[in-house]
Amino acid sequence: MTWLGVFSQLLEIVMALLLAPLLGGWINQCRAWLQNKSAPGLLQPYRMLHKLFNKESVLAEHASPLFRGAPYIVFGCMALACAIIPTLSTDLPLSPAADAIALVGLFAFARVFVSLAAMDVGTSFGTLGARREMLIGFLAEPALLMVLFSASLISKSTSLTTIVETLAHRELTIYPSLAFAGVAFTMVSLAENARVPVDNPTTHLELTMIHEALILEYSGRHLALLEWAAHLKLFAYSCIGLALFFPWGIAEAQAPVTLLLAIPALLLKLAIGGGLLAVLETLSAKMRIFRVPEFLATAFLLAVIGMLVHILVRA
Amino acid sequence: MTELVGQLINLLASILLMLAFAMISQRRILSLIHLFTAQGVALVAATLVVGYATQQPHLYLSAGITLVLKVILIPLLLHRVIARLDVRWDIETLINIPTTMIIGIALVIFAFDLALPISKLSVSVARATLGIALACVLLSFLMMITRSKAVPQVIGFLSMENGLFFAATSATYGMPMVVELGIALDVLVGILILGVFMFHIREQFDSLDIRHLEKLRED
Amino acid sequence: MIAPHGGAVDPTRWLHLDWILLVIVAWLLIGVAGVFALRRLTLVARVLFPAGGAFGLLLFGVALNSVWSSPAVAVLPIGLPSLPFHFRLDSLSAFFLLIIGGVSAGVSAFAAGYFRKGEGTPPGLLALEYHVFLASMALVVLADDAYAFMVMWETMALSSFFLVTANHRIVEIQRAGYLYLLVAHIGAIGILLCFGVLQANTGDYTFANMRAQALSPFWASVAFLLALFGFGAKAGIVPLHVWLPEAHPAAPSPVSALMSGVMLKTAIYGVLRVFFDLLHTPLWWWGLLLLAIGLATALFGVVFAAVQVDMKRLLAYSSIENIGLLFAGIGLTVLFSAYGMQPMAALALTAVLYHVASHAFFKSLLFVGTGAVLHATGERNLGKLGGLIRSMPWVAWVTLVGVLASAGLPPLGGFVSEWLLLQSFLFAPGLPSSVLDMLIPVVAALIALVGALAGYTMVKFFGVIFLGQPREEKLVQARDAGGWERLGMAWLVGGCLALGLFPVQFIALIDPVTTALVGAGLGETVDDSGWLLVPVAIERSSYGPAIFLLGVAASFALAFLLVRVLYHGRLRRAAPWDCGYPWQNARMQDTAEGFGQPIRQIFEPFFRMERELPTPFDAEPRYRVSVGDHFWRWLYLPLARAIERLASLIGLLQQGRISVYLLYSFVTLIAVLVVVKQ
Amino acid sequence: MTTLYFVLGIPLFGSMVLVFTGQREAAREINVAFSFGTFVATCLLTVEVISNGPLFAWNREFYIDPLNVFLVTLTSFVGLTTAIFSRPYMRIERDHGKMTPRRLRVYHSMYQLFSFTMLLALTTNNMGILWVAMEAATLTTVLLVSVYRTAASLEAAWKYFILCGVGIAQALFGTVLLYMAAEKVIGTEGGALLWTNLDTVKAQLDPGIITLAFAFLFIGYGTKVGLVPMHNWLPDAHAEGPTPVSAVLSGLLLNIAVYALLRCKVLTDGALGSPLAGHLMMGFGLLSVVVAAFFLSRQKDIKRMFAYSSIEHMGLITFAFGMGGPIANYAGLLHMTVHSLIKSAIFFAVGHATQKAGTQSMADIRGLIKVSPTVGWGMMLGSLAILGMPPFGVFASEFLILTTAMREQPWATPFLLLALGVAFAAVFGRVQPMVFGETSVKALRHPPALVPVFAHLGLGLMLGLYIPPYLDAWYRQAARMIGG
Repeated sequence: MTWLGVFSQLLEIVMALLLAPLLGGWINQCRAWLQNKSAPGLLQPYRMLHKLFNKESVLAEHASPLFRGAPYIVFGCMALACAIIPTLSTDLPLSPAADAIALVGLFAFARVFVSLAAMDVGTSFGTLGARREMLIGFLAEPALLMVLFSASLISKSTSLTTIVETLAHRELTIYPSLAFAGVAFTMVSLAENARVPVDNPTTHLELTMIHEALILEYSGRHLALLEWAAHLKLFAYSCIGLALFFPWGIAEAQAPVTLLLAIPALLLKLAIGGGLLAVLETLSAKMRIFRVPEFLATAFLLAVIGMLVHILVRA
Repeated sequence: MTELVGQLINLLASILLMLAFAMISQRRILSLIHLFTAQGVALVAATLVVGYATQQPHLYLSAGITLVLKVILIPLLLHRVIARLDVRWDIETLINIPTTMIIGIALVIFAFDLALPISKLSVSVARATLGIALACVLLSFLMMITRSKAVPQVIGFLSMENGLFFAATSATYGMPMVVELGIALDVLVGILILGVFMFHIREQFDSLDIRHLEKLRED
Repeated sequence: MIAPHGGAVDPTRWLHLDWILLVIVAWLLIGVAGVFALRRLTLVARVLFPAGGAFGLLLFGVALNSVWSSPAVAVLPIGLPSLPFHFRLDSLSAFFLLIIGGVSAGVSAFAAGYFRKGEGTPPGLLALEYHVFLASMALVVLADDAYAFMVMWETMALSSFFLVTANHRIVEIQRAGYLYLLVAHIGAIGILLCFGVLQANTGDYTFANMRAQALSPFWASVAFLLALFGFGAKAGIVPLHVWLPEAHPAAPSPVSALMSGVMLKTAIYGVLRVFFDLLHTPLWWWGLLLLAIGLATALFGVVFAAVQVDMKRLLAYSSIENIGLLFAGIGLTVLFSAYGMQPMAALALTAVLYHVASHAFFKSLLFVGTGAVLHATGERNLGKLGGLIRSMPWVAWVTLVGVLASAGLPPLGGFVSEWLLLQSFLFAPGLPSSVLDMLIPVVAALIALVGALAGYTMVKFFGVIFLGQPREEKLVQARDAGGWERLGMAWLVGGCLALGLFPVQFIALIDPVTTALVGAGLGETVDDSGWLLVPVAIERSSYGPAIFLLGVAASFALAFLLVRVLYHGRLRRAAPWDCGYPWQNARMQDTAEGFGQPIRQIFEPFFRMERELPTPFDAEPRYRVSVGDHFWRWLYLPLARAIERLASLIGLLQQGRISVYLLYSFVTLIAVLVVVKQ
Repeated sequence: MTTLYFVLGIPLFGSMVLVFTGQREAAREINVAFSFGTFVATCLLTVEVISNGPLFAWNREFYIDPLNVFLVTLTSFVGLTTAIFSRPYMRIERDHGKMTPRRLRVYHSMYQLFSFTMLLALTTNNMGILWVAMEAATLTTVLLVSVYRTAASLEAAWKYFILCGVGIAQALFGTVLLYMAAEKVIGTEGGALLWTNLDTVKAQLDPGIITLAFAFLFIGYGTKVGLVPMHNWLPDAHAEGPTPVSAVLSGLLLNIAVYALLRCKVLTDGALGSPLAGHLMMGFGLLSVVVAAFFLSRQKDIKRMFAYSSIEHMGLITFAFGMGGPIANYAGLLHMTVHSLIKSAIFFAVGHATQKAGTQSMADIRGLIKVSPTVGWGMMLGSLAILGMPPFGVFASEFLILTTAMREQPWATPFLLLALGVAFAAVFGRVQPMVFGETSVKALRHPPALVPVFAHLGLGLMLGLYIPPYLDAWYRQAARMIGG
């Protein structure tokens, strides 16, 4: 528990909390430009959060304490996720608490609570959204696990910090299994974060919305927390992507000075990643809800083939 | 002297076999009873001859019992049953008479083949008769299978008893006295019970045809 | 009465086995006392069941500190003259006694409050059967010879049969009980034959003798297959599972909690005892077969659980899923120990034993929860429940803990065993044969899918029952759980939480069992890593549930305080948003069938669905879909028809004609004579 | 020595007394008294055997050894309990008008005569007298079965008499051949038919004759045991007679037939040396178990179903003795004892159940537990015990049989597994709706005598968990003696 470790851990959490809405704003801007519309301000998400925090929270008559507690739990989970994923440095005292599988469990924990909260109010939209969210969840979770497994097979460990260290030190060898895992990971993160091919983040149309249906009944500070948690989730997923596939630039324990260098590297990588995501969203149209299982099934199979390829190549 | 006795016993044994064959081919119940009585007489004669040949006093006693039982008492009872229940004819159920005869012949051959190795070892004077006794038993068994009336079935059962009795006397100079008495007692009681049953069946189904007795079955 | 011998038994050690037998005798006495207090409900509910629970606690305590000690043996004078009952307390049986004691304590306390009104059989008789059931389960785990094992095994099946048919006025319950006892009995005969093989013609049925036998691979495989068939029938693996979704829901809730939570574990105990203790030279294809069957059962169980409409059938199918996971874990352990990789086998076995414990606790908690709901509302069909979190908050929050554990979510016990199982799969690629290497990732993928689907099912279970608006009027005045029921539930919740948050201490309990069975354990690496669960090495993988929970709680509290301080906590109640359609009512919520609809769509081939679609001219059109089980149509009904045809064929033998009967004996006589002549 | 005279004398004297007083009200009590007397006599006999081992009587004509001493006690005990059970049963039957005074007289006198013949068959040392006793037992039971004089009982009695008569006749032929072979070795001064003499000299008997003799004896006594091709009389006879008769038939007479078969097997094994007898018994035993199991699944009449269950158990016992070896023989003897106890207990419960429901067809008997818990529970526990559920004794013997079969005759175990499974499915499938569920049965005027039922079930339970040492010693000696 070196002091530097604690400092880098706190720095990482604060950076995550701050950068997450920024990433969201940046992606919306890129998308607007690509669709040659005039883009909203980069800090728009912060203003929206601030507005929501100030508004009064309106609850349904028979909403149970679960409904009121869920936003805080989800926000807590997402904050912990960002704390665990090595975005800036790998010397994180909190990271041994949960390895890759626990991280997937954490996301599942958050998803279950959001779905339960959605079902709590008892309107048809909530339960519809919960059912769809769980449908995507139970298909995406195993795919994500398989992606993390193929990475851990290479580095003989499931703890993210070790994966990053081994991948970062290796000279630039091409891992075919990581290629499969990369494609599968992008498909899974699109589904999990309710991006376009699976679900349109901006829509309120009953037939198509999944994520929006969950947070339909929320308002005021609860809605703010949930929006923030959504941004954090997108930030966490992109950091996992960076950690697995582009680990260079993340500081190690031995070289503290690189910590300062890590922040600009992270910003740069996030910007590129956000841009790519915006391109992806503009290129693809939203799928029918019952195409999603096939979409995620392909992601799942790609991840498993990734593992098989790894064993073939290694054996 | 002994081979004369042996020949006499063989003669009586062959008479018994011939009677058994006759009973298979007979449809009239009245003549069936006569054949049965004849069989009883042959049996008594055989027992007397064996008794005389082997100086066994208790054989005379068992010959006497057989005489009283199988020549006098049982035929009398059967005649009364027929008179009271006026049962005249019997039709065969499973197979007709000629086929029964052929099967009978096959059975006799099988019985002889079976008894051959044993009769060589037998110590008693009437060794060969064991095969014939076994044949009588199997023939009467066959007769019980092919008959459809109650009375012929009873007669078949009794002729089987005769065959067994003959086997006992011919192969082993007769069983110990107490066993002979027990067997005779059992046969007598058996006949009494069967007689009582026939009256009840007659009164229940007003016919002595076995085909009425087929209700207890697995449907 | 007890003649202890065997092993260097120091005086204090003798105490544990004696205490355990004391508890079992106490249970039997409570049962007998129940017979005398046949109709007096209050006496039975307020005195006998709590006493049973107390003794369960005592058993839990004694088993807890007897796991580390060396095996103790006791011989009772009853049983066959040449084979008196042998009992042996070694670490494996102590571990399972721990579970029996722990779960029975909670469930007995719950049962004290549950049996309010007369349920068919008089309460005294129920108490007798309940406590005989507990005693026989404990004795099954202790039995050290084939005869004692079989007697206790079938007494367990018999007493649980009488409990299942507690209110036998309902015909379905009778049919469920019949099916249950039939499959249990046939399974028991299978186990009997397995012991027949294991005694290898020595005529000595004690387990000690069976351990000493070195069976040829052929006979060992025959014993393996028989044991798999026998114990599989009791555990409910796929082809033999049809009785489980019928029997468990039919029983009163505390009994189905015990059956699902503990009785299925005795089947796992049997499998472990035969495969690792008595056969002790596993072949590799055994592991493969177990893995295949386990996965098929797990996937089958969870897919069917997702589409159920009756809450107790849903939990029964989820038990089948968990049994499938356990069999897959055991398969992996057999595979590892067949190739001599003992440390890996120890990891897989630890995962299995951990899942046995956590499933026992959270499944009985869920069943006990449904029991409370059933008693308050009298409804078992999910379509008639909803919104109970408002009228029964206590039961709702307790069941939520069970739901999270069953879904395998991090801070609780379900996740730890799933985590260990996935870890053991990750080390699998070290297996020598390349085909197995290929297979392992696919198996790991399936296990992950099953875990995720379990989450889906549990969200449906909790959401449809407790959340949303009540679908029936009478649900509003449902009473919350009574005092005793809460005590029982609290104990089980404590169990789930302890299993979730203190894995290191619990694995220290499992360590002697794995060293006894597989010759290696996780003990030393796990002990020195304090709060973190580190199965092999720190850099390899680690999981700290306590830190995990603290992290989430801290951020929860921090966010809550900061929002209150920086902004405000004002709150206003209003009608939920109805998107412009004012006549919204409870029927518009998503029903259980609806929630299962995507699963029916994706896993179509699993089900045999009959749809009743309304014609356009129907006065009141009705849509009904019934989800059936392929095994009934393709395996059990043809089997029954074949037996029926064969029986009717044999029926011809008894035609009723006397001459035909005479012909039979005549032909037999001739046949025997011909045979004898040669 | 004198106790043996009492053991045989009391039932004989009883039957004579009851011939005159059979129709009176007190006849039932007299019947119980005589049975009780016989039971006391057999207990004294057992004490004698325990104290000074096997004993002869009446210049070696009677012989008590470990093989038949427990059967004698068992026969008299079950005879006593059946007599106690038949008191209320017959009173109810008389009230229903099915038993006229004349028929009661026949019933009571024949009942005592029947127990005399059984005890005679067990204790005699002379193979001829054994045959005579078996024939006499058949005659008495024919009268007992036909006591109702209905069409069905007449038909059953007629078939029973003809089939068993023919079967027993074969046994007589076998005894004659046995006597012939013995005469060559022992000579003709009358001791040739005594089993003990034959046993001592069995090695020198001529194998040819003995094989043929055993074939006839096996078919003869096999018919009485009810082995499958010759079983057709058993379901009709056991189902149509009054229930006490069925109980005694199923419980005791079948045991006597197996006992006779064992006596012959011992001699044949000694003479032949080859396990021909064992293989024959195993083959027919297994055939009986499988065929009887499939018969069970088609039954509609409750007493016929339990009759077929008796065939199945007799098949299992013959299979066990066929396998031979100390454990299998031990299991066979234990199974004989427990089967007769449990089967008679079931028939007691069935008797009362059928009287309550007024019919024997199982479709009309429902919900016994609600009307009278004791009859309901008696029948449920009885059928569970007979199906081999522990902790009852039947499971103990099935355990030993199946485990030894697994190693010695592994080919037989799949058939056994199938048969036991089908039998369990069939019997339990029908008993459960009868005992549980809504009721349609009316209570009876006279309270049912259920002490016998639970006495038998208690003994069955005891034998499952604890076998008294002296009984165990007998089983072991008898098992060694049967050998093979």
